[in-house]
Amino acid sequence: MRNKLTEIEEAIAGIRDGMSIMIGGFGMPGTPFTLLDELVRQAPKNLTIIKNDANEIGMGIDLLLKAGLVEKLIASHIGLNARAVEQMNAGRLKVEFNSQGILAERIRAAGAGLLGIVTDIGVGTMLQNGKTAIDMDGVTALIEPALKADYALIHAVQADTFGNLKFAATARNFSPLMAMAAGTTVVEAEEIVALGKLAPDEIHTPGPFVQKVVGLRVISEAYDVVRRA
Amino acid sequence: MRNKLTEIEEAIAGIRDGMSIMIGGFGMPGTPFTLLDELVRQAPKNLTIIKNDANEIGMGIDLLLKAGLVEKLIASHIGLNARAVEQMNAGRLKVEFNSQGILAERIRAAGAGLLGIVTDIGVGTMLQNGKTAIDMDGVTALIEPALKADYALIHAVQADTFGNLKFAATARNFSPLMAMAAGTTVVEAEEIVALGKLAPDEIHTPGPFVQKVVGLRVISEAYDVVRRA
Amino acid sequence: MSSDAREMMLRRAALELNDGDTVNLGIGLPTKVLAHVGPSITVCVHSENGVAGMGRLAENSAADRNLIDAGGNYITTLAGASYFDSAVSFAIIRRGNLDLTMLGAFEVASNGDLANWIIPGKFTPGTGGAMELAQKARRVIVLTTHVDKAGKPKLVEQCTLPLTAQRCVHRIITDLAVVDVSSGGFELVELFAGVSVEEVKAKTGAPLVIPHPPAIFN
Amino acid sequence: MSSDAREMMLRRAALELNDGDTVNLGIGLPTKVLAHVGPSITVCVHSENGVAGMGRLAENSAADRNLIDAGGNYITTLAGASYFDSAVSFAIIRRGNLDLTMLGAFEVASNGDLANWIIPGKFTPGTGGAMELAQKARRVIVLTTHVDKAGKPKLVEQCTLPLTAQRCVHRIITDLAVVDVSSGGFELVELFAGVSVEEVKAKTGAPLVIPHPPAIFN
Repeated sequence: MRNKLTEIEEAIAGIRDGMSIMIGGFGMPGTPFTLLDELVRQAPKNLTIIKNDANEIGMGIDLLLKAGLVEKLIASHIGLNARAVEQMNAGRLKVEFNSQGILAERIRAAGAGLLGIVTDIGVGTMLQNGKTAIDMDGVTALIEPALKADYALIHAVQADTFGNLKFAATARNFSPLMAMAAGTTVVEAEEIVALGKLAPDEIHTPGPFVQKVVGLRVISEAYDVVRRA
Repeated sequence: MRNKLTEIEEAIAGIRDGMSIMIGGFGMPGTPFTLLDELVRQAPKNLTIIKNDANEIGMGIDLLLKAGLVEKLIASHIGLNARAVEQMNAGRLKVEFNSQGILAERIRAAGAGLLGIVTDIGVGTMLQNGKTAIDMDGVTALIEPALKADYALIHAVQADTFGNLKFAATARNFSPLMAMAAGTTVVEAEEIVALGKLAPDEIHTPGPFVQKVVGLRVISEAYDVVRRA
Repeated sequence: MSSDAREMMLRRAALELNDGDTVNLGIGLPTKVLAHVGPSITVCVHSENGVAGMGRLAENSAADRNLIDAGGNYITTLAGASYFDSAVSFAIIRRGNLDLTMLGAFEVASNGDLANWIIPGKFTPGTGGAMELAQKARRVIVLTTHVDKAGKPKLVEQCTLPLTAQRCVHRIITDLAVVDVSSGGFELVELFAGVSVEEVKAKTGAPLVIPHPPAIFN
Repeated sequence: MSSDAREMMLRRAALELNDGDTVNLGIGLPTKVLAHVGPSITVCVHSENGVAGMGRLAENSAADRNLIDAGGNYITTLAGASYFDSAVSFAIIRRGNLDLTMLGAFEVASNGDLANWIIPGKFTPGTGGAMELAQKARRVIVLTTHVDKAGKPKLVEQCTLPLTAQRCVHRIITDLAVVDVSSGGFELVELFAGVSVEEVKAKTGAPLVIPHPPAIFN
């Protein structure tokens, strides 16, 4: 089994200006804060970011927005990040809204080597605009194309050296889907374990989907429980 | 959480003549032999069976074929069951072949409340016949409709009373997909455990997909390793 | 809305939950319904970020950094809970396995159309999972004030805002009344104690059918 | 095919596996290649019924009733193995994450078309996963006898049988030679020791390009 352990600088170094990047996480859990810090440091520009939400000010992908690295955001909800809303309203950030589960399925479809899905979600709403509608047994349905990316940045609680992954609780969210859908999937893991330490029945993402594994030396404060007023 | 434990007679009693039934398993592992025995005993007719393969003579769904209960079989491969091939060639059994992974995705699509998937698998082959072809960014693609069923019969290694399920090794195969895709999902489990005994991170099929759980009193010889010459 | 009216809405909404139901309670008021459910009722609460079997909110001191609901609140789980990815989570929703969802609203039309995701040029948080919840849950109940902050009715003949989903709402629980969406339009089912039929009529932006004398909810 | 020729085919096929590759070895001859791979090579063997990281076949006495490959053989696993459902299994295939697959064939055409799933009216086992493996693995190698039991060439100008997938085959390893599918058609790459170019030409149902003197495989 290939050993995929990589230093963080090298794991991120392939990300070039204009690339598309999927970023795991729904709210805080599952957001790869350490990989994001390194991405901000290396600072490739005009990125297309695919993520469920825009995190909150000062956290997660807000750091990419603040650094002006993001040209387009494909998301389901950005209401908790005033900067994202402001950049969008000022025309400095393109935002494409997807219904959350359709975003998940479009990503999964790419990860499953499909070209798209057929769904009745969004029919009769603004989200139908620009989409191909077909008739499926008398029901109006939309063709939603698969959504892939050059890179996926993923946070896992455990990884082995081959890239078999486990996620913790609701930190799983979009991560297994994005790990399937990117050309290069980079994982930061809280714990790296030897081959054979993960029970094959309990692996959430099988190793063949993963290209690079980065061990986290410290779990920074960014990962802590957020204590709101 | 609803308690879904059900006696086997009652769990199967809702299956009527002409219904469609998904049956888990790929080869022997994951085949719900005990539920199938009860189905043969209750003997509803003109069934449409959806299963990866036709098992082998004397095993699994071959008992349904032998009893003459099956009108149509939707499968990916039946080469290991001479009776299935013979019934098909004699015109007594309709067989619809799907590519194995497309069969899985069509079932999953129904389970995910989608109307279909878009794929380039099968383009330029016999399996394209009768299917709607569309252009996806210059690639010819087929629309494969979601495949649902009235019932799914599933074998799990562990279930709790709410219907959270775990599968063992390659006995997982189509089971989690079928459990999502049927109107009524009936599970036979080798072990029934109390609520809270399954770690939430390690559940393969979440309880909301499952309607009825049957505890296996004995693991019959049908489940044993098959010793071939 | 007074805290009394809010309390009453939540108490009334809690009566909609049946023992054994699988439900999704939207961000905001719906999330707070759970605290008002009686001890004889256990529901499987689904949150679209990937959990079925949510319990009460977690105390800050006991919070698990990896365990939140879709609103970002740290939560606990009940015995029988499961975690899953976002595709499976929305499979549960779109497959029709939610007995009930409760959502907020900007506008509800008398044919059941719901608008709750965008006020163009003003507030654009994004759709989140609301479209799928509204379109696919077996039963959709809206919790909302009867009128907006400017006093404008939120129950209207036709939505003026972009839709979340068409013909999806079954029942509306407001700070004044319980109103059903029937084939004949809005139907007054219950009045909150101290509220008159005339007040509800005046604050509803579409005809209100009253087939039976409304029950009074205390 | 003699057992010597069969052995030679398997030994030659084993050289196609690179350390660290993720591969799927089809039912029949391909499955047997693994036993001929050198000790310095570790590959991640995927089986479409839901495992990555297969090891050797299991002894009957040590077989796990829940652990088989797609051909129904009881198997073992290596450290680093994972189990998954059929949708994920074929996601790995269709996503292009297999470095290599080896398959059997009824016919291979000089443009790379493959027919290996149905002989109409005679043998109809079904497609299984062959279409997806053939269409989506990064590299497709066919293992087959050069001619069928009646002596008819299996490497042909155009397939007469229904296709498994179009233009998918990269290399064919037979009991006589190694033949690549190039833009100019079949290209003779290697000869098995004791086989002449003339014999291969005579047994191939399409023109055979020989750009360089073929290497001899012992």
